[in-house]
Amino acid sequence: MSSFNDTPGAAPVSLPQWLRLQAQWHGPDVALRHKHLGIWQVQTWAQVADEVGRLAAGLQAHGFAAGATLAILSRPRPQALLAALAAQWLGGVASLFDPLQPGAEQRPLLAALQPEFVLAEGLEEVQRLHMAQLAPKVLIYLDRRGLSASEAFVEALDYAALLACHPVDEPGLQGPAQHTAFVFYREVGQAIEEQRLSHAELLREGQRLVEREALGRQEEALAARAFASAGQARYLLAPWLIAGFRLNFPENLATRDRDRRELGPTLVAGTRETYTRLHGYALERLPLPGSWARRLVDWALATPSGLFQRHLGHWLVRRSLRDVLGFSKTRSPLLVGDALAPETQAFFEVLGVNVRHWSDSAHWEVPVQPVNTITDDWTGRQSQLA
Amino acid sequence: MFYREAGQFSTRYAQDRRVFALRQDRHGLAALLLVAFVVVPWLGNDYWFSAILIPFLVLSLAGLGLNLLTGYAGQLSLGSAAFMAVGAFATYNFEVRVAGLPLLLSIVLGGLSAALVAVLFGLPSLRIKGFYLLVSTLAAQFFVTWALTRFSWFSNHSASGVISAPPLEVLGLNLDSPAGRYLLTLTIVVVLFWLGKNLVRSELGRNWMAVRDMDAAAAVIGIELAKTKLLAFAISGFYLGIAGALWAFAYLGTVEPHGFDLNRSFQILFIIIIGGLGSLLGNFLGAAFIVLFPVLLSNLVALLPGGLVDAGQVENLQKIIFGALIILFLIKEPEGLARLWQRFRQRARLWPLRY
Amino acid sequence: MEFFFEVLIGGLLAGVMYALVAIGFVLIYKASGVFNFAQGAMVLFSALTFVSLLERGVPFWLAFVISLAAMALMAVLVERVVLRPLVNRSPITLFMATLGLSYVIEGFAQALWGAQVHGLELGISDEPLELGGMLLSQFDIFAALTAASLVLLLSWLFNKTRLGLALRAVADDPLAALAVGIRLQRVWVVVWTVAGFVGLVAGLLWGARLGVQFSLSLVVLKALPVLIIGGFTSISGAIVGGLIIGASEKLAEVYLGPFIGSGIENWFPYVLALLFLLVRPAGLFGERAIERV
Amino acid sequence: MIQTAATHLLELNNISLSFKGVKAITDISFRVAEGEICALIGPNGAGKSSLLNVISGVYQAQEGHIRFDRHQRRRQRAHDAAVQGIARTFQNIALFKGMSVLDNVLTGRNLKRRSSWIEQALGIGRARAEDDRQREAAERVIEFLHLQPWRDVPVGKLPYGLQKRVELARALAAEPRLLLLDEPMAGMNAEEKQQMSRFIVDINRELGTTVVLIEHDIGVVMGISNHVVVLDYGRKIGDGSPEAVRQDPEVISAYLGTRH
Repeated sequence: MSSFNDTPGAAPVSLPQWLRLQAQWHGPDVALRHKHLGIWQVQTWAQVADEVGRLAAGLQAHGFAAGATLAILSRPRPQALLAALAAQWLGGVASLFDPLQPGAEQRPLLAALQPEFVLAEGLEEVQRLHMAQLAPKVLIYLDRRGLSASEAFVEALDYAALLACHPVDEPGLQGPAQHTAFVFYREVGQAIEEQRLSHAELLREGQRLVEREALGRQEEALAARAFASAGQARYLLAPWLIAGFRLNFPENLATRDRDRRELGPTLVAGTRETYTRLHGYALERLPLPGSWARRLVDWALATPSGLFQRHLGHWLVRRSLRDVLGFSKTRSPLLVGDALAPETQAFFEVLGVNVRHWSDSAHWEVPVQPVNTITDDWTGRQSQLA
Repeated sequence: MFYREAGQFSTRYAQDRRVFALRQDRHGLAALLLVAFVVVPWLGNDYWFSAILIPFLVLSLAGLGLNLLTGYAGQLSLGSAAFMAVGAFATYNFEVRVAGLPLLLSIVLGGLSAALVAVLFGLPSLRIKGFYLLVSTLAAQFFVTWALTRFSWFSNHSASGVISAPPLEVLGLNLDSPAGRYLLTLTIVVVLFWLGKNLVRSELGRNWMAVRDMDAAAAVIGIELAKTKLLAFAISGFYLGIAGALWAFAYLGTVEPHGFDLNRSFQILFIIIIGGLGSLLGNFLGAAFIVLFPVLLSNLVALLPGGLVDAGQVENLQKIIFGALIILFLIKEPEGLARLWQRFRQRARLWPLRY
Repeated sequence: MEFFFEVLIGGLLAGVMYALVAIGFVLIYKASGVFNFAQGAMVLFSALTFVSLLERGVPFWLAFVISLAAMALMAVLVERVVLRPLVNRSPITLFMATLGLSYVIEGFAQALWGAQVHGLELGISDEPLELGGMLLSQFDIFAALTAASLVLLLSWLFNKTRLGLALRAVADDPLAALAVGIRLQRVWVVVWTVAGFVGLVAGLLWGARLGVQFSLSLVVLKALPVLIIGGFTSISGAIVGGLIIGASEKLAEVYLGPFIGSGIENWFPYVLALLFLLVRPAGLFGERAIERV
Repeated sequence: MIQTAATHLLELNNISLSFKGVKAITDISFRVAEGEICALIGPNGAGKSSLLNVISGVYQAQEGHIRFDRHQRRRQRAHDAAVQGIARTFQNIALFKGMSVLDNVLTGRNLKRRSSWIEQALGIGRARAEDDRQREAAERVIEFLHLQPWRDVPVGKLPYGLQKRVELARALAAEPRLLLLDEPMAGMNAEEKQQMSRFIVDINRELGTTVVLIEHDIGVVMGISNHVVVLDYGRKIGDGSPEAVRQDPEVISAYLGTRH
């Protein structure tokens, strides 16, 4: 199943190494899809590895070295993901921030962290940095639109321009597996807490998931909303690199439901919000109460008792409802983080989608040292414990 | 509820442009064609071929011809039958006057002649719109039938201007049998509908609809109204011409100019109103209705106890119901039967959700 | 020369008939913006009703009144069943609706009264009358006079009565008319009734000529070029247009016929109308609106 | 006169227009610099729309002439204007209601077509490759104006504000050098207005398109335009930078004083 078996000699110990391995063994296979300009734009493993390599080179050229942190403020987009990998490629750390979080909550966080290297998606994100009085050493943007006006723009770098550099080949060897891959921050009252994920931990968790869910190359995964979360890194990114399946990005938040149906993912790693929202989405669109159609639907969705109800209900309602929601191919519906409300769990249960819960073993701690310098002993400890 | 769409997505624009984007639809169409080309000729009897299927196909084609002009390009026409007549008589003349000209080729040439005539009578559309255009198309209607009866040359000097079908032979195989004529018609209709589908989805098709929906805006964004309208007339004429040829030779066998009178034009207009303006499927639905409805009605009347409705009244009854239906459709479903189908399909794709 | 004038006069008198049908057209177009293709069917229906009543021994005036009542009833039905549901739809849609309507009316008329030709004798001798060296049919003159008086009646109706006022208001600006409390529906009913009445008269005159039969409903096809030339919105235009068409088609038949063949009166009016259009797109009396964008 | 140094893309000289003897525009002249956003303001019936119609070739001026880029002209068809690179939107939306958003945008690109209709109908030759290019270009416009969620919706079914945006998209798809917007924000709420102004500014900045727009909301006008021309009763009564115009007493008395 997982390409772990067909790796020669030593197994990769970091995410970038897995990436390089996938590129070596399955270069032409599809690694990423992004719904953009009306169609699903495809990137192969080879292309992904190459782009990450170039990015790494670009970052290096601007002084990004092992141990540095790249703060990423972007919606789920391939570029954001590749940038994170590029940072790790150089032995650095990626720190993800969700731009959909209210700026008010994020501002103090960013202000306190004062990251030196920042990737911001576009104008809004850049403005958010400004409000946090951030003056990063290096500012990279994905979408230049409207930026020409803002003053921060002067020294900012275009993601596309970074790609011009020549790829660095020897990836991620600048550091043992205990190196931190991702770090997440949150503010609790006045204190700032951090959560560090080492390559080793990610790979271990990922490997566990891959084996438990028997994930293979043929999986289609949808990277939806909760991008900037540890769970996403654990249960989507790591397995993606290990099992070598396809990671898909919707066109944008407004179209994600349509996109999910188009794509028909086999692996869905969602949070409680994801499933709750979908449940609501379905409920508000079901036939109006009182109509014969609604009675039929309710009858079919009632926990099937008789053989008759099970089969007829399946063919008339459940089968198509599952398809409309984009779950008709889903093998591994995963829930990361908090548990689902019972009715939501039940709703998907009836559709034959039994959402499996993976508790996000989050270790939030108050940083031992100033956050913009790296310490690895903590994560090291973690890996020994496990 | 029969649609499973998950996993059907396009990674290239070509896939996205496909006429039938969904696998289920493609399979359905394939099955339909299989039935039409293999099962039907094998099972069908002569009555069905000659009295139902062939006229149905030909009228669908004629409907498409008018629909391109009226439903897509928004140019109202009451002269459809005239262009059919031109097609029929031109084909006939190519057959009798040019020795050894293959049948299909002379049919195409017939279509082209009809296209020419259509362009001629379409010229006024460059200056006039709406009802005013009716005059031009009616002029075509009356002038053509007059000319064809008046000058016996067109009917090769046959008495009373009746022309009769040449032997229907394509690539050496004889198609004079009902089944043969059915297959000939079916093939031509399928090809022309495929072409029509491409047309309406192409730049030209969009320009037509632009002119239909708001010609002032169309001009402002750089669409050449004259070219667009005239092409609509030409292509519509081409389709109607070929339909006329098939009507004459594959369906009736012999025909005179008055077989293509104003009522025929109305009939075709009704086809697209009932079937659906600006829809390809609609032409089939409308034609099926027009062909089957009288049959059904007369059968129904036959069922009634004798003398309740005498045969003479059936025709009047037909007229009344037809007229009433037209009004009903214009009020209730201006986009015709096709719209009903589309709506059902939309629901089916989203079932059990509402939107 | 006499011959020319006889042809001309004959044509003009035929034109009077066209004009009569066209007037019915104009009335409805002005009041409800509907391009009423069913006008011909109305002519047929009214005339057919009238003669069939006569044949069943109903006295002339009673028959006339009954036919008129029938037309009024039809007007009400049309307004209820066709116009009201289709209010503020595109003109093309309304036109196609009247196409359907004409089918209904024709079918109904024939189902009711049968399809055979009915002779109609209005009791006016068709003796030729010597006038200034020309032979004119008395009947034609009678027809012309009837038409003339009808037009006078109509113009009185529209210029002197409250109804006329309302109608002109509606014709100018339906919304404004509504605003000042004119009931559109009622105006429509009245107008369609009046159009029916005009149709009846036209039907009788034609019927007396060629017998009352289905072909009556085809006059509508002649009315179209008349309207093109006269303009859809002008009664006087309809009259002038009718005369032009009538005269020109007869002259063409007589003088061009020999060269390009008989029966050209079937299409000549349309070609003529087309020529007019290319020169004067709004007809002789019509108003052309500037397109505002 | 402003920016005489800058190259002028559009130049109106003594334009006069009248309908059936009624003067709509009297002897108006002004110049629009390449790359600026120029606002036409003035009370209703001041002749703003008529002027836009003259520039885009919908109406023909009786007197005066227009210079666009290098083309000097008195009268021209709307089609020629489009060919020269002038695109526009209409005061009351003039979309093709029967067609989807994508199709409407695609119609905007019809002048970019090279392959013949026959090639397209038979799907041969350069037609297919061109279809891809056209679609991609249209999609870029759709993305630029954030219309992705409505790509396949018939425009007739869209709310007013969105229809305005689609019409802008259609004009933009033609890759115009001059964009004429006739009250792009009429009947919009504050939020929609702000978004629309954002789009207009982006178009001007990112794509370098010169914009001439008619707008009643003075706040918006002063906010986004760098050149204002004031009309009143078909005459020009003010012309200059927003600040200059705001000071101009004649303008104040004629317009700014009285809200419309």
